[in-house]
Amino acid sequence: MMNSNQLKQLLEAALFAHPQPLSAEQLRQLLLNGSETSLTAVKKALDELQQDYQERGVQLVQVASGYRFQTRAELGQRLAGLWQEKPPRYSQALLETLALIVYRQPITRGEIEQVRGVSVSSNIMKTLQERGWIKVVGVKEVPGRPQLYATTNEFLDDFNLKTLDELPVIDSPDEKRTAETATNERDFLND
Amino acid sequence: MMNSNQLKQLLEAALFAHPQPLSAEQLRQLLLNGSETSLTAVKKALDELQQDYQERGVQLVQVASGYRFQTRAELGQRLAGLWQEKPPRYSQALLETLALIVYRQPITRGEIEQVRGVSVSSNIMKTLQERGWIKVVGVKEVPGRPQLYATTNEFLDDFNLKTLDELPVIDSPDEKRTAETATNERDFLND
Amino acid sequence: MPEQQSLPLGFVRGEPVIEKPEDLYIPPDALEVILETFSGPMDLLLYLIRRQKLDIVELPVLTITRQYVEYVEMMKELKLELAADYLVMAAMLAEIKSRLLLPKPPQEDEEEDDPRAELVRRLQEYEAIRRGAEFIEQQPQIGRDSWLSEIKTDAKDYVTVPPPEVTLEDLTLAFSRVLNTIKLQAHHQIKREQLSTRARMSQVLELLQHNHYVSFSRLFKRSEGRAGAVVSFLAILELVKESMIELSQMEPMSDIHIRLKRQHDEFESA
Repeated sequence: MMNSNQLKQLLEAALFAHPQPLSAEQLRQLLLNGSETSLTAVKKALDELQQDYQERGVQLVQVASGYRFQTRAELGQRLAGLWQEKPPRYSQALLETLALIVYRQPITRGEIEQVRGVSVSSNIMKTLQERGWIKVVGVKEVPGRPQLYATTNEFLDDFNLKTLDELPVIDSPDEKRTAETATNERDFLND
Repeated sequence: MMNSNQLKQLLEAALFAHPQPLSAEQLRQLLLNGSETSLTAVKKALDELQQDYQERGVQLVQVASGYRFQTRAELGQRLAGLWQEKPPRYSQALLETLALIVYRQPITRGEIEQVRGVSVSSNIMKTLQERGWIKVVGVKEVPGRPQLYATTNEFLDDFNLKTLDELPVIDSPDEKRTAETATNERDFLND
Repeated sequence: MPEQQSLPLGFVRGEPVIEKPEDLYIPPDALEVILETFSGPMDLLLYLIRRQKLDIVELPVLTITRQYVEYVEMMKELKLELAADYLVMAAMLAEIKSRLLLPKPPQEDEEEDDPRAELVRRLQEYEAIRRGAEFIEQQPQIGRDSWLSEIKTDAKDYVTVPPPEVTLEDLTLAFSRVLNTIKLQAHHQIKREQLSTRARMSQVLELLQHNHYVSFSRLFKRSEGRAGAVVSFLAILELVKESMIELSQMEPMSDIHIRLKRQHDEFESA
């Protein structure tokens, strides 16, 4: 049996060494399989680690696919000096396309074009897919059976989100669709 | 001007995110160019960071080309679980060879080849022997005196069998099924 | 005649910084840059409305349409492929304008259909998406604001590859495949034997590896009962048949000895 300090050391080392996020359950399975350490103990240790790193240059954050260490966001600009390449800047067209997929998913390319009033370049869709931020989740049963796009967990991870709900709402409250959506959501919950 | 805590944060983040070790001088140049922070201040901050991480799951170590973070040596074995892969799968050729040794033992390599219609690679025989599932039990007194292979007790153990009789009976379609076989099959199914 | 609208010369975060006086010459390159900052006709339209400091809902179709068409005219000269989507919007604006001008048929319905309503709705939706794009942009991003770990670990040296797992089912399937092959090769005749017989054959051979002679009776164990005796007997017969062992008896009724068959031994040459 491992004491709580050993457990913290192990989890800390694992999350430092593994750049992809790991969930508490994954950590338990991969590192503590066969030991009697409970999921609760793992979560408690992770909480403590998060506290320990609160004021440090790296921080333990929780995103959609689990926990990971990352450099403190406020240091971004200064740290950029470490790399030759400049961080990517995305065009307004790409961001609007991404926003439509984020806020109106699942959505077809035609629907994106309808809102933006301009055809979506294949390059943009390719970039978004290559980054792993969007994926095809099905087809819409209308003539032509266009593909439906949605965001991935990788999108949430890369934008420091646990769920899409963490993004601010974009519909102004006086709009009809808000009331409609609210009703739909209620119906959904009552199902 | 940066205070000593900010400096520590910055250095910590840089060493965490940079794949190669960085020297104090490199850190100063890449991150603090133009600032008044002295090399002495950088070295002092690195010393403090080393202290901070003394008892943690990762440690800040100094190697020939500079400073780097690495996971605590004692944890290596446990951390390996993070990269543990699923076992690979054996080839059809190996499984068929094993099956023939199981069901037709004692059997020579030539006989296996005759039935399968292709030559049996030495690798397959080696793998099966290393796995401890087959062994040589004698030679067949025919020209060339080929070795005779049979299964081991370890094979039975690994497949949770007490005796070979517990293996399912498989009849080739044109073989006559004897009453005896039918009875055995019933017994097997009733187990 | 409304006054000629001036063009923005440059943008900072989407907002125009310099208004072009009417008579200033803009090098075509610079204009292209300006036009490229619009992400589409909706963006241009929204920009024009905002520049008038008007609410979308009050959409002044006439002014906006004129300004819009002006921009599109310039685009057509400079970047033809850019203009196609913009022309669709120009056509839509023209349609709305003409519907506003046409005398309205008497309405039975209380609610009057404003031809601008659809465009207003689309502009609002577009504006919402613009907000969304901004929120996403502001979100801390990996690779822009934060970076992930690149630290060293020796843990990978400890990774071992476990041996493949084989199930009983894999084995029986493999054997069925072999049997099917045999069936295809019609000249092969494989007889099914009790597996216990095959296993006993292996055991007998193994025993003979360590002992030159083995007494026949040693191969029968009382504890195995009659069934065990039968298995041993069948195994011995099969081994003899396959010329793997030979039996010898010094005199009638004496113990039978078993030994591995040698190819050129004195028994055969005798």
